[in-house]
Amino acid sequence: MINAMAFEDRERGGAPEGDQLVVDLDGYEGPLDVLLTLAREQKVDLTKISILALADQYLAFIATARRLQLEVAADYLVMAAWLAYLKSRLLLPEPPGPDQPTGDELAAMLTHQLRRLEAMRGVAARLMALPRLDRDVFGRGAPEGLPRRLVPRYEATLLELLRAYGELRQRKENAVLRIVPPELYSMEEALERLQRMVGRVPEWRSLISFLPPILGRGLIERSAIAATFAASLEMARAGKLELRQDRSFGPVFVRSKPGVI
Amino acid sequence: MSSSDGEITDVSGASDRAQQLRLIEALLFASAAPLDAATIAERFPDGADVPALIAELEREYRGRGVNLVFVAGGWTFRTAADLADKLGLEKVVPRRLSRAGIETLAIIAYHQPVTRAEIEGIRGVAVSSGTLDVLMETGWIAPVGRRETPGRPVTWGTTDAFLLHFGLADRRDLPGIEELRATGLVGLHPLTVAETAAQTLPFAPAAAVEERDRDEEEAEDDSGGA
Amino acid sequence: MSSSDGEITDVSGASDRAQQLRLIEALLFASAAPLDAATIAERFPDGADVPALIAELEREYRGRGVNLVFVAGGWTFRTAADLADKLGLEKVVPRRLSRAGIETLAIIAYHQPVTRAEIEGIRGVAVSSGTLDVLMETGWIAPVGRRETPGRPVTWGTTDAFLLHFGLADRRDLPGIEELRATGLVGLHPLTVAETAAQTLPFAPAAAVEERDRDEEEAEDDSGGA
Repeated sequence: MINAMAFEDRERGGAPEGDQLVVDLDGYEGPLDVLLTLAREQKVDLTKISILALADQYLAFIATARRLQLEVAADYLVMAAWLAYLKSRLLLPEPPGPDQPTGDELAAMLTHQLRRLEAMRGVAARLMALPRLDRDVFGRGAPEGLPRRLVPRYEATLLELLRAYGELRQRKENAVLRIVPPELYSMEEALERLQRMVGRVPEWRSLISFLPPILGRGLIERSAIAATFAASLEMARAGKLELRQDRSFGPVFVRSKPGVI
Repeated sequence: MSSSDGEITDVSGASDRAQQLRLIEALLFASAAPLDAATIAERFPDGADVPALIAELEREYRGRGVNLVFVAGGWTFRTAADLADKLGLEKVVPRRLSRAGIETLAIIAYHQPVTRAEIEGIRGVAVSSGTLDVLMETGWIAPVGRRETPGRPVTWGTTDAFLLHFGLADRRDLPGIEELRATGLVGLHPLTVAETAAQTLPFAPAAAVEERDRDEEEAEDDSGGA
Repeated sequence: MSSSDGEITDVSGASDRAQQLRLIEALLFASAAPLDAATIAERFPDGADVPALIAELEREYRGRGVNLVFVAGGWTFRTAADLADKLGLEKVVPRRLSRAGIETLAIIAYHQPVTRAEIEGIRGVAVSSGTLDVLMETGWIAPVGRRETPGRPVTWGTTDAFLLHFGLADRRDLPGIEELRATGLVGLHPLTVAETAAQTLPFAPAAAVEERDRDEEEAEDDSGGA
């Protein structure tokens, strides 16, 4: 069925004429192609074509082919039969019944088919006429190409960084055995503290004022008071301090022993 | 092209732009495939106006032996089309397509995605599987999906290789497609038209229908296996 | 196909020459291998001065993103050498730092300038050179000097890229260990009751105080040096 030469011929020289049509049935791409070729012979816009005349031409074409004993493929005959039917629909009054398309509608459909096929042939020719790569236009013969480099982008958040450092420090701390110092203020500490102050207290001052600056922590404060009191007694016994208490449970006062300075 | 910015080493505003142009030029020359503006823009983190730079480059190369063209969704350099005959560089002798092949290619290009039955409806004749095979071999068409109708037939469309070969920007860049759309010869309801035609017009004879069904099964096997 | 004189002869001298330049340009562009003047001259049966045309083309492309160069016995277009390293498409692959990496980075950030031996002392395990290499690759650390001790070991510190990445204005903005504790990033030691008290009482464990003081001093030293 495919006959490239016939196509090329027609592309160059337009449609083949008369007898050539009849004998060269194999040059056609099916009945629609024949119809289109015949339609072109009416030399009018396809939208204005006479479908009746076209049907007649086609039927005559097939009749000639058969008379010449050419083998006519079944689809050409089916088209002939359908065109004969279309012709009758166009010529006779429309039978009632909404389901069937009218003869005019069938004709319009055929016209659309022909126009579309013709349009496709037109754009096919335009498509093939485009400058083609490696035939009409050329890309760069030796493109260097664009190498793809994989660039790692490291991701870490500040939170991760801080957490890592925190865990590191914690790990280190956990690894060191640390003996927690006793929470009580020791006698030794109180003694040391008082001894540093000896000689600088000419006037009587409350023993409480010699306590280290302790906030809250009742137990520690009480241990400090006890330790400092015991230390003051120890230092009074050593002759370095004087103690005075005016009444029972009253505040204890302390001063440097005169002459010790 | 008349300007020869020989010494583009310092980065004052003007030569900065010249340097950007140089880089785009080099990129497009070096790349084997067309590059779109977005890909090019990746090289300019500081946000150069890549489309404007490309447009400038395109202007500079207009009328030269090599032109900057937009093909298959990207920019690429091509020898000027008018030099085709003088270059005599035919690298690939493209397989000569039959008339059926050319028409089928055009129908696929203009009506994609399109089923084989629809192609036959338009051409009024059966499409031999050989025709589709040859077109597949060119790499210009490929199965692109299935029509959600009974039988779920394979639909065909064109490829990037098709766009590259014919120098088309994209599938809407086909010659004459707008007129065809406007006149209803392409687009709108190709399916409806084809189906209506199949019901009312004798374009698909019984024998052809059988052959088509068989071929389509084969095509389906192919696409399924690919 | 090869002959082009038919079209060239009837144009004016100037555009004749321009046309010859276009053709040479296209030929050199499309050719897969460098072309010598003789091969090009074969396209000009009327005897154009091909070497002069090539020289003109070479001048026109000087300083552009693409140059016409003479290599391997022929002329060919090449992307400009100075742009070579900018042509590669960089594909960014996100990668996470290893545990060792992030810890080492943290130590460098907090203790800089710090030697590798000191990092190992703090981590309690050896620091592989791979870890430092990866950190160098991130651009977040750099050698900042040498410790004036035997062997003069390299000291490490963080970079501006580090500050940028982690959104810090200054290295001193890193929260101190006590702040980390306050936010729960450092868990409370089971025996830290006394330590907490150490903030207010003069009973603090001497060791802890000393360590903290040293850290703070170092941080101050660094920022002073930066």
